[in-house]
Amino acid sequence: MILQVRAHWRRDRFELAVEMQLPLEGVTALFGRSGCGKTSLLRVIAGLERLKGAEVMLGGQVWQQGRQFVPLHRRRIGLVFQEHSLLPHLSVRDNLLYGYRRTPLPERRLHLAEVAAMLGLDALLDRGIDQLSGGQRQRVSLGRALLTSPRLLLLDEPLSALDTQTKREIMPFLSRLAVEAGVPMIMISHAPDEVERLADRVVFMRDGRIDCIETLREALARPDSPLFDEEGPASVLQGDLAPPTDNGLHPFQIGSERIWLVGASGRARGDARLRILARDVALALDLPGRTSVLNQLPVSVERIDPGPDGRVTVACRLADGQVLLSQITAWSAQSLALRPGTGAYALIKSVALME
Amino acid sequence: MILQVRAHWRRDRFELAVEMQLPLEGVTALFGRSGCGKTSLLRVIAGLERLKGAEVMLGGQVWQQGRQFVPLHRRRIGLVFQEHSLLPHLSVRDNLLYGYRRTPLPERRLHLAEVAAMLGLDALLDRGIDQLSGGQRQRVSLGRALLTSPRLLLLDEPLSALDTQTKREIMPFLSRLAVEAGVPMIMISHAPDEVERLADRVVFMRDGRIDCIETLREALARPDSPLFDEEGPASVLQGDLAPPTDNGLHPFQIGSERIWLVGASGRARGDARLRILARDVALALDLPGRTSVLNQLPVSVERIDPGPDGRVTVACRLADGQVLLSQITAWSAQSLALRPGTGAYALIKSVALME
Amino acid sequence: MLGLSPADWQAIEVTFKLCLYTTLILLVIATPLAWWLSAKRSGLRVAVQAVVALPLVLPPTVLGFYLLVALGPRGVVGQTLENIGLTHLAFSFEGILVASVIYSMPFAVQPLYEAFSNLSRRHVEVASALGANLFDRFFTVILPLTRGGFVVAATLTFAHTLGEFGVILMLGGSIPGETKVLSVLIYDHTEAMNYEAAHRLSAMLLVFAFLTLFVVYGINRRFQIAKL
Amino acid sequence: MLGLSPADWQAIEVTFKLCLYTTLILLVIATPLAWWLSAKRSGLRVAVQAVVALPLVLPPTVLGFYLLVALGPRGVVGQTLENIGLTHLAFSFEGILVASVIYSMPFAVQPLYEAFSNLSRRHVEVASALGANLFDRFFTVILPLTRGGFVVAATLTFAHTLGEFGVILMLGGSIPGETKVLSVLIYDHTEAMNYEAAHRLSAMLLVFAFLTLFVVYGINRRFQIAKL
Amino acid sequence: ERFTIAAASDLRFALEDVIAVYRAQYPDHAFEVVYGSSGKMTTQIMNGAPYDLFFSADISFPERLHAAGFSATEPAVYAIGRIVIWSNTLDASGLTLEDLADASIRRIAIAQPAHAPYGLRAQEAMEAAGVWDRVQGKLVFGENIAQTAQMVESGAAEVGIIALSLAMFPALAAHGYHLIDDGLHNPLTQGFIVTKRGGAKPAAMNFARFMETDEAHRIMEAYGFVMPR
Ligand SMILES: Nc1ncnc2c1ncn2[C@@H]1O[C@H](COP(=O)(O)OP(=O)(O)OP(=O)(O)O)[C@@H](O)[C@H]1O
Ligand SMILES: Nc1ncnc2c1ncn2[C@@H]1O[C@H](COP(=O)(O)OP(=O)(O)OP(=O)(O)O)[C@@H](O)[C@H]1O
Ligand SMILES: [Mg+2]
Ligand SMILES: [Mg+2]
Repeated sequence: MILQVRAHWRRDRFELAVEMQLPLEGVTALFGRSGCGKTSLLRVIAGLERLKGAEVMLGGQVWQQGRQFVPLHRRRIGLVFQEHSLLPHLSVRDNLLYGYRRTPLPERRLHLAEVAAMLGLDALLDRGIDQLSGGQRQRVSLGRALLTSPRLLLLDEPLSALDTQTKREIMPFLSRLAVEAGVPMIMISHAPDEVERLADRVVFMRDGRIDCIETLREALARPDSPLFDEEGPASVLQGDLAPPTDNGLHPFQIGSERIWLVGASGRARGDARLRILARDVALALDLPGRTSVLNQLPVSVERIDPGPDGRVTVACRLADGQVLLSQITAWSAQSLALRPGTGAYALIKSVALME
Repeated sequence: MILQVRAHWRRDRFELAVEMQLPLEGVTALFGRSGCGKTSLLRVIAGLERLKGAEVMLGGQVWQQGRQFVPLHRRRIGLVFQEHSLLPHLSVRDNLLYGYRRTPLPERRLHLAEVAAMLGLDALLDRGIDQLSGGQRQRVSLGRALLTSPRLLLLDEPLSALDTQTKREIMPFLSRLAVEAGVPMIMISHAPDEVERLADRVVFMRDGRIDCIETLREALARPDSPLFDEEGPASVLQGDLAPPTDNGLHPFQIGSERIWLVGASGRARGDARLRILARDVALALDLPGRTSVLNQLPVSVERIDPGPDGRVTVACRLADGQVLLSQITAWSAQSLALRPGTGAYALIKSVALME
Repeated sequence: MLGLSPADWQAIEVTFKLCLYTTLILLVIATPLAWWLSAKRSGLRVAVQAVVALPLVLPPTVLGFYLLVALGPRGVVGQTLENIGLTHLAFSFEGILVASVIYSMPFAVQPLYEAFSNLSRRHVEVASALGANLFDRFFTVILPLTRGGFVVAATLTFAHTLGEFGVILMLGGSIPGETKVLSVLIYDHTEAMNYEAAHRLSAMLLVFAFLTLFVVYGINRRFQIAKL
Repeated sequence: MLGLSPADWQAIEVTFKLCLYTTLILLVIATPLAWWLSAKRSGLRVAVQAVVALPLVLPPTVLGFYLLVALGPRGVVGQTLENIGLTHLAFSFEGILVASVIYSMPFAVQPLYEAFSNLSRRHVEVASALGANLFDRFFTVILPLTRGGFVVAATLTFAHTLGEFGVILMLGGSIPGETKVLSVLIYDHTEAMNYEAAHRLSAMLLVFAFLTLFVVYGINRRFQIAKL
Repeated sequence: ERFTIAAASDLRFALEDVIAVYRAQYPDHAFEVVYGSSGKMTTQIMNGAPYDLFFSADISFPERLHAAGFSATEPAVYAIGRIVIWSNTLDASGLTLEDLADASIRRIAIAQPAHAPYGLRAQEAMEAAGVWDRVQGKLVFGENIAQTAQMVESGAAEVGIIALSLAMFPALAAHGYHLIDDGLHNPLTQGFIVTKRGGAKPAAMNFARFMETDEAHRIMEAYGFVMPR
């Protein structure tokens, strides 16, 4: 499904100017600095701002064009606002059910019991919303949007007030919803870990404009991607996941090479993606001796890009053609005399399987 | 300065029961799951809830005890609420200056210009607060609290709506405020990176009770610490930072051993702390050959704790007695035949200097 | 019963009908009007808002006089009505109803205007996002969130209509069973120095009003909306 | 000037003084009262809230009569005043001022009660945290945030006092320069079928009220508070 | 057929007695009485009020209605009123108009001379007695003669000049009054008409005729009205 948006909006000194065609399968992250216009864009898509000359189309359906305008309540969008927006005169239960009750019976895919359980709200259903903690309120907002069984979810920092553990319980649910129920999501998030774990696609915004739209893979592969502000560059490898062997580790087959994984238990075998932070990849010219570093892949250096703080990012090509990024100090690169074409071993310590 | 709190508060089904003596130097993080009572505790400390029988004392000064009660406006606390709380009838500037104007002249340490610049609010000063983005509003809240030059800062998730880059601009400022101006802070945060970067001490809460109070060092050294939910265990090493040598790297001296650091430019030399994730530390029995891994410290294995997903955490003792944690697969530990007393080399790839 | 004469009961019935209808009609009229007033800032809207309050500044009998002239058989409104085959409004229940509505309008419009002005746009947006159409939003979100304003509007209107007699006396002519309301009756009793009857009716009116208001305010408070 | 006689000007002066003082006094009295009423839910508070509205339900002349009895030399209040060496309040400006205050009380208390009820506790807490004491908080946070309620209270009170004449007529005795207000004057003119004078004064009153309200409402809207 | 009588407030007590007699004689005549100020009722009749007979406190109002074509009969005098000094705190029977200027009397209530006939006559009487200027600061004005009486009754005004018909009403008659010499003021000629509407109703006309009977006159006189010759 394609979302087409064209909008031009002057808000005093701020100007939103967007023209995009966004494939919407799965989760699309909207990423950008504070004040760059993410919330504004979401409001335009939702139809909360009826801008003159704006166009919004989802799939074949026109939401706004010229004098045509489908009001929000008929767009079937699940919307989570950035700031607390529960209806103060309703209990938690009635907040959750407000949209549910207005969803035609055959369209209801999610129900109160499962959503409440998933969000840990079971015990709170009969409370007033002034008796909730900040994080509890955020979960109710999310649950309320989910219970409308929307055609599209627009989430404005829906997990910002939640602790890591709670987030980790909710994120797989959202993933599954996107994949299995086919509900596309556009999610604003400042947390790179959320983006990396959930998103299939990233829309980078800057100063009211779309910088670029990339698949997560592309975004992660780009050494200067804004996503790396936190963790530095990373690469994503495609391969085949097999069940664990005797050593308790999963072999992850990339062409003829193999990477050993931990912590992938319970995952189905088959096609999978690995995310490897460049800073977790060291390079060696000799195979090291007895060491805990299990993964030692032969690579050939392809390009060396300077990075911040006296570091360089080395793009290495694996035997099967995929690219693996390694971040080392400029000094190491120099003392190892690395240059395009140099053969080396990539030493990978920890490896995370992407959800 | 010691903060003493004793309080017992039934809020319907939730019960806060706290009795603690908290040394307040620097930054104290309040850490716990959503709904565990962090905000409630902060409200008690601030005096927003006048509970019967509660006691709050800061340093030698009684804030609440028996019938004695110092109202909030005379406690000189800088308070940042979890949810947006700007005064809607005032401009950004007047919000920022509301507390400043009520601070006696000689007590004013921070001024509008520097705070606005630090928080990136310069261009927004004349706006109404309904013309701000979510993150901008949060920054105004923080700035407003800072401008009262408080004796104590109580921050309820003050950075949750901010992007990484903005956070990274603000956090050093807060650190410096805590250290240089001696303003203690209690900060609620769900982001382990914020806690690790800012906190000197962590108060762990669970279900309305204080689980334990630890220095960050202790918290990070504990392999089962809730802080590690995200990144796994880490160790913090104390040492001496020297200016960069020819290779552009800073030597960080730990006893007779040396760790090379990147990205510490601009830091004063002297005492410093290093934070090293256990998963970034590999172990080898032989010194590896030509490799980009610069830091290869001789250690002796002290203890091996089982971890999740077929991993183990190996506590290693450095020559000067400090403990370094390494996380490797159980299989590696087994094939290297590691046991207490084994001599090995700790291979540390990337190293972050703590702010 | 209660020592009341049939005339008293008749007046009570007229009064009650008048108050009830006035309140209901005013809520129906004032709600869209106040909404419109609060929707945007414009000179016209401010002017209308000011005009709504004007009937209040005239002495009631004088207002009654102008209404009599306008609604009576020789007035613009009255004549128009007669021309289309209806009867003019002077000296009829319908007439004092129209007068009460006009006279109490500011008590309904102002509190509602204020309530609508304070209504958070966010909550209305939320309801839209959750699939509620305009009608649905009004009854399930706007109305509950501005209920306090409606209570103020309704109680002030009701109480004010209960006590008003200047306009009614002039326009209605105190015709028993038609335009003779309790306040006119009490006034008559005091004029006739029939103090005992006046006291009794006044006391009854006060007790009734007190109980009504006590219940309404009590209920309104019981369902106080969470403030955050 | 404007074709007004000295008697007209005298009445205008008294009226203006009465409206101004009534409004000011009521704001001063109603503010703490409404605050107290809105602070907690309790039977007593609901009862007081209902009692405040009661003067409204009596016909004004009847209320005037009761006030005349109470405030006059033989009434409880009047006698007490005389005993402590003051004069009773019947037929004096002070008397009609007291009456106006009592009579218009619900128009001040109800909107303020509503405004205070809707006030977000958070904003008051914020002001405390920023070092503002109670007094300071009231003037720099509570008052600005409930301004709309004050505007409604003040305009309704002012307009209602402007138009009220039943109570004033009875209690005041329409003494020129003392208790003869514009509304009584206009009433006298219409009763004497002196329509031309009544029309002129009414028109003037309406224009004046319109302009005042237009300005007040306009200013109030200009400084509309951000709603989030 | 029902009819409605509009009557001036000062008639209140006397007319009730007249009506009681009338009802006894014509038990099948259904009618109501509405009391109010003469000015107000005149305006109302001009604007379609359903009044069939109008008993005014002053003949000028019926005359005005007649001139404007709202009446079915010529304005007729049905009584002439008298005014008295009345008080319920002092013994008014011993008071004269001159005494009103005395400093011991703080408040004097009269009806508003601008529109109430009794008020105007009170003013004329005081002017004739030469005390008008001296009582200026003490005067308080009632909307009508009944309200004036109430002002005195409440004790807020020591004395009032009210209609004799009121002072003779049993509730007030317990206190004495001083009858003011009718030479000091113009006569309080009270007139009535049958309105256009009432002209078509035989019962209304019948009541008008009844007011001229001796029986009615006797009752009126008992209330202190002087009957026209
Ligand atoms: N007014 C109230 N009445 C009753 N219970 C309340 C009230 N406010 C909060 N609670 C409950 O008290 C508990 C603690 O709330 P608190 O706001 O302190 O949590 P928190 O630790 O700040 O959580 P979060 O991280 O989600 O903000 C929660 O379980 C909440 O449901
Ligand atoms: N009502 C308004 N009038 C004028 N400018 C506004 C208004 N609301 C927001 N802005 C400005 O528009 C810009 C974009 O705001 P928006 O809320 O879309 O940002 P955002 O990307 O969601 O930021 P954040 O991550 O901080 O929430 C900001 O610079 C903000 O200052
Ligand atoms: Mg935003
Ligand atoms: Mg909280």
